Amino acid sequence: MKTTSKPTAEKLAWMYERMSLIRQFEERLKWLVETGVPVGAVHYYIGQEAVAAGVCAALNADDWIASNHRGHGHCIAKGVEVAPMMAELFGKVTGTNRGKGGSMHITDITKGILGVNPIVGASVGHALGAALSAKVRQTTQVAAAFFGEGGAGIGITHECMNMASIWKLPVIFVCENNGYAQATPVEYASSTAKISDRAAGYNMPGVNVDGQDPVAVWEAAEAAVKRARAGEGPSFIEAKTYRYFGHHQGDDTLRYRLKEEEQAARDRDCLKQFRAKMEKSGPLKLADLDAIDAQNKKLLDDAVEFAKSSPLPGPEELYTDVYVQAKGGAQ
Amino acid sequence: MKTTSKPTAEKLAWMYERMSLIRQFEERLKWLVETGVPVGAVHYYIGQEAVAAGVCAALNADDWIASNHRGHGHCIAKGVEVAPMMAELFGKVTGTNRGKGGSMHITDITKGILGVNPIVGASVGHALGAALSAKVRQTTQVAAAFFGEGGAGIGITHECMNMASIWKLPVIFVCENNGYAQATPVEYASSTAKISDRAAGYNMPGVNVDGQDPVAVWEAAEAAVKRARAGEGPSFIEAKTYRYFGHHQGDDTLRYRLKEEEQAARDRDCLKQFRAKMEKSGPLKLADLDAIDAQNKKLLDDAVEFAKSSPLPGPEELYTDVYVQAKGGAQ
Amino acid sequence: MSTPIRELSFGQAINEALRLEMRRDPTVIVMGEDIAGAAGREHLGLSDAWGGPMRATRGLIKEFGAARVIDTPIAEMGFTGMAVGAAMTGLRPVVEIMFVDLIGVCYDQIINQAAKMHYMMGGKVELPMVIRTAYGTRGDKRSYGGGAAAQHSQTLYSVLAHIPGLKVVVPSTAYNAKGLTIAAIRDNGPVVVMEHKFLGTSAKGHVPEEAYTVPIGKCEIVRKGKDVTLVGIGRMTHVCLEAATTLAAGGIEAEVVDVLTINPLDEETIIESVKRTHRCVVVDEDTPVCSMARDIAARVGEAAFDFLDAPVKAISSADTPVPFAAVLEANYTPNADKVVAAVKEQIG
Amino acid sequence: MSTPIRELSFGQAINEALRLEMRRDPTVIVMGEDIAGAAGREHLGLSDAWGGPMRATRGLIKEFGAARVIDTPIAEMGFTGMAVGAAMTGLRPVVEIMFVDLIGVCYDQIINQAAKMHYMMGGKVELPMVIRTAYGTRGDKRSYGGGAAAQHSQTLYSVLAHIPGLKVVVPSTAYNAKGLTIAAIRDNGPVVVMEHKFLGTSAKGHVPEEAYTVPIGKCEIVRKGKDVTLVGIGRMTHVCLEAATTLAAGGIEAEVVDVLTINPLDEETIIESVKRTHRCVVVDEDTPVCSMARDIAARVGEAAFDFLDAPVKAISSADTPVPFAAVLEANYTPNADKVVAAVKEQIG
Ligand SMILES: Cc1ncc(C[n+]2csc(CCOP(=O)(O)OP(=O)(O)O)c2C)c(N)n1
Ligand SMILES: Cc1ncc(C[n+]2csc(CCOP(=O)(O)OP(=O)(O)O)c2C)c(N)n1
Ligand SMILES: [Mg+2]
Ligand SMILES: [Mg+2]
Repeated sequence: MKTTSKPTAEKLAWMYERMSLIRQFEERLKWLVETGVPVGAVHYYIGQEAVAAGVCAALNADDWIASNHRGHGHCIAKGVEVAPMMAELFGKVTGTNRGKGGSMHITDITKGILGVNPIVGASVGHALGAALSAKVRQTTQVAAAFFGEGGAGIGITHECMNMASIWKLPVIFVCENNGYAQATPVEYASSTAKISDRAAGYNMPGVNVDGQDPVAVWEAAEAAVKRARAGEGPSFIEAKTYRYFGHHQGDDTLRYRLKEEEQAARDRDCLKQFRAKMEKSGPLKLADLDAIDAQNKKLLDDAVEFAKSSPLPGPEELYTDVYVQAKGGAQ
Repeated sequence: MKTTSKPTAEKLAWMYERMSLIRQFEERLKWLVETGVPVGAVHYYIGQEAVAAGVCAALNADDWIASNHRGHGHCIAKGVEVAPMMAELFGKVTGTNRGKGGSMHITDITKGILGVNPIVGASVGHALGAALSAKVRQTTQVAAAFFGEGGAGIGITHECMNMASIWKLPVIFVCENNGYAQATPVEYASSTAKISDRAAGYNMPGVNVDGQDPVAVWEAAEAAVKRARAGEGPSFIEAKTYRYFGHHQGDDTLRYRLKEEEQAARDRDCLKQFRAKMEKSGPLKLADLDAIDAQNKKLLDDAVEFAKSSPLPGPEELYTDVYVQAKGGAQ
Repeated sequence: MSTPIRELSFGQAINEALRLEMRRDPTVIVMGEDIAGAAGREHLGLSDAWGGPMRATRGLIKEFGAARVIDTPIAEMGFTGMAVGAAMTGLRPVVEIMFVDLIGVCYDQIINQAAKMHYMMGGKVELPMVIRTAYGTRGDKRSYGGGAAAQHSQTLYSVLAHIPGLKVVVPSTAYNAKGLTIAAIRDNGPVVVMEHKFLGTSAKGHVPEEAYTVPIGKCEIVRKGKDVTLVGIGRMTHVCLEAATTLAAGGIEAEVVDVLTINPLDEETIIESVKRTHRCVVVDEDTPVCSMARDIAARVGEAAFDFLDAPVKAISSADTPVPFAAVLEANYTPNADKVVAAVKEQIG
Repeated sequence: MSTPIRELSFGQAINEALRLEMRRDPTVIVMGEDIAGAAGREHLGLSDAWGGPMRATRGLIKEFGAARVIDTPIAEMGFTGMAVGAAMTGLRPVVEIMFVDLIGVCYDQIINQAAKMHYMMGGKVELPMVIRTAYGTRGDKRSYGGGAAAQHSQTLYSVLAHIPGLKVVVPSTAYNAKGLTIAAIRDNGPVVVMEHKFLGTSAKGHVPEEAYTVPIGKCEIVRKGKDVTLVGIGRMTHVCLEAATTLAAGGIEAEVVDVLTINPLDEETIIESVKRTHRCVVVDEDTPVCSMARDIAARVGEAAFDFLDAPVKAISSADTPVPFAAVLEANYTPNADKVVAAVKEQIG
């Protein structure tokens, strides 16, 4: 399933730009939370940036992704703007979801996002549906489903893998194995050492890639996308990764893992490694990367400002958009 | 996973006796249905007898089974008496479930049956629970879950296989692959040629046996039971079999399969093959088998008589046993 | 020369609704277990071998092919989720959940995903999807040995009507089944269509050949009367009509309202009727606790308080699982006798 | 020298209930996601690292070990089914479904399996199993940016109370949480215990050290009054008490009934109270359609018809999904102001 093509400098810059933007978004958010800005329940993506960036680097603008609860990174990688995202977390009417969804539902359907979704496994079905839609409408779109190694254990994931395979749907199952589902270690909860070993039971290719290396993820995703667009069906990618912080903003004791393990993961930080690689053998220069960081910082400054200054939803918003009003569609 | 022990003559006779009793029960039932006796929705087990008999031949009286909608055979193999079973189908108060359950809920908990259960996949969870119970209470009991190849595709089956494996629970997954889920052929609905290939994805042994040969099924079950009792965990057995008639009593056109296929299956009939084998090389004689058949016929005559002459439940039965009354247990 | 009136059964009417909408709009697809049957066996000359539990999808695959008439494996959560995703991305899926009892294995996708997606996303995504499902008891006192028992006979629509964002319609005749199904397919949000398994000939009737809609969110007064309002849902509407006939013989004129949509409920029509008749009996096939029967009774009790001459009476199925034995099932479901008795008690 | 009164929080009280019953009966086990945490890592010196969303199971693994305190993978349907099977075969499992919203992924095992098993099997099997689950909105007007939104804030108990065979209790204080949890564990049938996430200090109070039960199926009158009956469920009982205090300042004496068990409902206590006060307001945190609020209103409206001076008023959360923004969520949930206004309208 390996592809031989190498990422262009442009692709590399794009991936770094996204990883950097995700990292900065999450760090800014964490800082806001810790200084008392109330943003509801949030699940930081810090540490896993290479997975979202690598997968989305292989997707087109009109391809689809479905995301889980740990979804900020997926959204940013697929192109959601950080200002309305931040506004959403502040519960503002200018937010991606008009303040009605929050962190666990962020979406921008115009960017091909079927939604952040905190019911474990639920959005895997939505990705399958987007893939079916592409097939029925005879487009070449593909859909990627992001889920954790915890999400690999729930029934719907199994059902969707089977259906994707029998119908050869253009869908990519991206399992982000960050070692934990809340406080439950993967080696306890999963019966196989590698989650990707399960792919064979659905007659689809399964690969295990280094989730700290965006290029490795991108390569696997490229191959999967190619297969999907060719009508050959689904693929499974397990990306080994790590979340640096707690399951959610309130989980700060991390009493289920050892500090040494955390340090080892941080030593393999995706941004750090990427920078080191570029420094060593290019094609990007550190100065280029620094410029990207600076530009992203500015985006975040603006996003927070936008979020702060935006209005709250009016009281009537509680009652709007419960039912879809007749419009559009095949009426 | 092969075991070297051979079935004793006694074991063989037991298996034949059960297969014959199941066949006769179902044929009698079919005759009753066709002559207009109303017994609700029933799913005949005819053709699959060797699976239930082979698996239950490896189980002790205090082991557990969980059954699906096609459950008459499982119940008889595990020891439920045919008279109260028949009475249940007639909706009589002397039925296994006092006439409140019918075909799709027949059970006798004293015989180790967790119930026939028509929600596809549901009872796989119950078998897992019985296995957990054995483990917590530190008995050597095992539990077997019967489900179809259709049931292999639903989420709960996946969840239970994973949990059984991580906890090394004494449970046996018995997938009866009869080729169809209602009118859906297995080669359409399953992404793998063999359902048993999926077992590897749960780190448990998976075998594929001839479900028309009770000895082959028994051998596989013996090995699985041995492994389970030794605390080594679950096993997966796929038994290739065939249902001769429709999905349920109302499905008589069978427009989803070819007559040739049906005939080929009938040529491999479990009872016929068993008799031929015994005739050729023993240890049982055909006369022994005929005597068993005759004895079973008598049991069925009596069962129908019992069912017919038993009283219907009184009107108050509608309202009883909704809530468990305080009794027994750790009060 | 009189034009012969074309009569269809309930299932035929739904079949026609699906067929017409699939012709009209290529993005309409249908999916479910054995909605066609013999999937993948066209090369053997086998296909269209099942057609759903009520044969409502029979023949569709012949006209529209396997790309749009999709037999699924047994995986309700997965394929209902798939429909949600498909509805967000340009299709109008019609999903069949064989029996309503089976919502147990896909409830999340119905109540947390389909029902809430539009709201959670701030109104920025539409979700044109339909769930069709069969429900109900026979309850006709035929001396049947037994029915389908506790897990294949439920009504259960209360646990769907409870969910904001989900429209739930309960047709009672071939005519309104066709019109509501078409309306459901054309709706841009999720709609559940509850199809009773045992309407039999009571639902049969004239159905125009062309496509038409029956509006979602509107009750229909199916019999006028001045002494009491009988509110029926699905098959219970026929039970109410039967009771009304009996009552009429005794000089009591019952008005019968067919609810048709249980969420959002057209409470105005019901309340206005009760304000005229001063009495109300709601007849519901679901079990009583947190039921539509009590929901409607509470709304009427509050809004028509000053007009009521008697307490609003809610008649439900027994507060028990559905028993197997026919003798028990016959007492389980509301019937006309119970409705007549309730009215007589009210009028006294 | 006065004995210091021992006060526990809601979560601590439940923890104690579980601990005492596990000591008393070796067949009681608890299971769920991260009810302990760090599963399988004892050898690294790590364990008991989580304790459920409200820490109600914290510390149990230390005393009872991993054989009886079972962290599960994310597989609610599977492990709830496992509990059903375990309950049929000699154990008394206590299952934690982290949030009630998640019943969507295991509804079948709750409503079709656990609830109906005893009945379907003709009373021949017992099913001593408990499901604990957290529910509810904060609704406290804190200027929070947002809450947990549509899929992690629901109340949803109506769709459980609807099901015959399933007992559902909703404790409101540390005291009754302990007693109802113990009663639930000792019950030989399935019981759901609904634990509100945001009771905070309102639920804190004196809890005796020993085991005791609060009877399932009984309401409690928590404040006597003669002018109106306020019926509260869970956190809404505190909202009713707050409203009663306000009303008392204006000379209106409200009686407050804490429902405690929503199924089977102790309707007698409620109806008797209304017969005395002639007015009734039911306050429920769930959404209104097919709700407990309307269920109770309908029962009272029917049984106390001749005693009512005003229509029974049902107050529910908004008929919408739960919005994220705090400004919206604050208006979503019933509060004391709304209750006071309803009473004034009734008495007005
Ligand atoms: C069906 C369901 N069960 C449980 C939860 C609670 N929950 C939210 S996230 C989570 C852990 C998910 O782990 P994983 O899939 O590995 O993703 P990660 O958090 O590691 O990114 C759990 C148990 C839920 N939201 N949905
Ligand atoms: C969850 C669920 N989905 C669908 C059904 C309807 N149904 C009952 S049996 C059946 C087919 C089962 O096929 P399989 O598991 O292969 O068993 P078989 O009938 O072949 O013995 C279906 C679809 C059901 N009862 N439960
Ligand atoms: Mg994880
Ligand atoms: Mg089969």
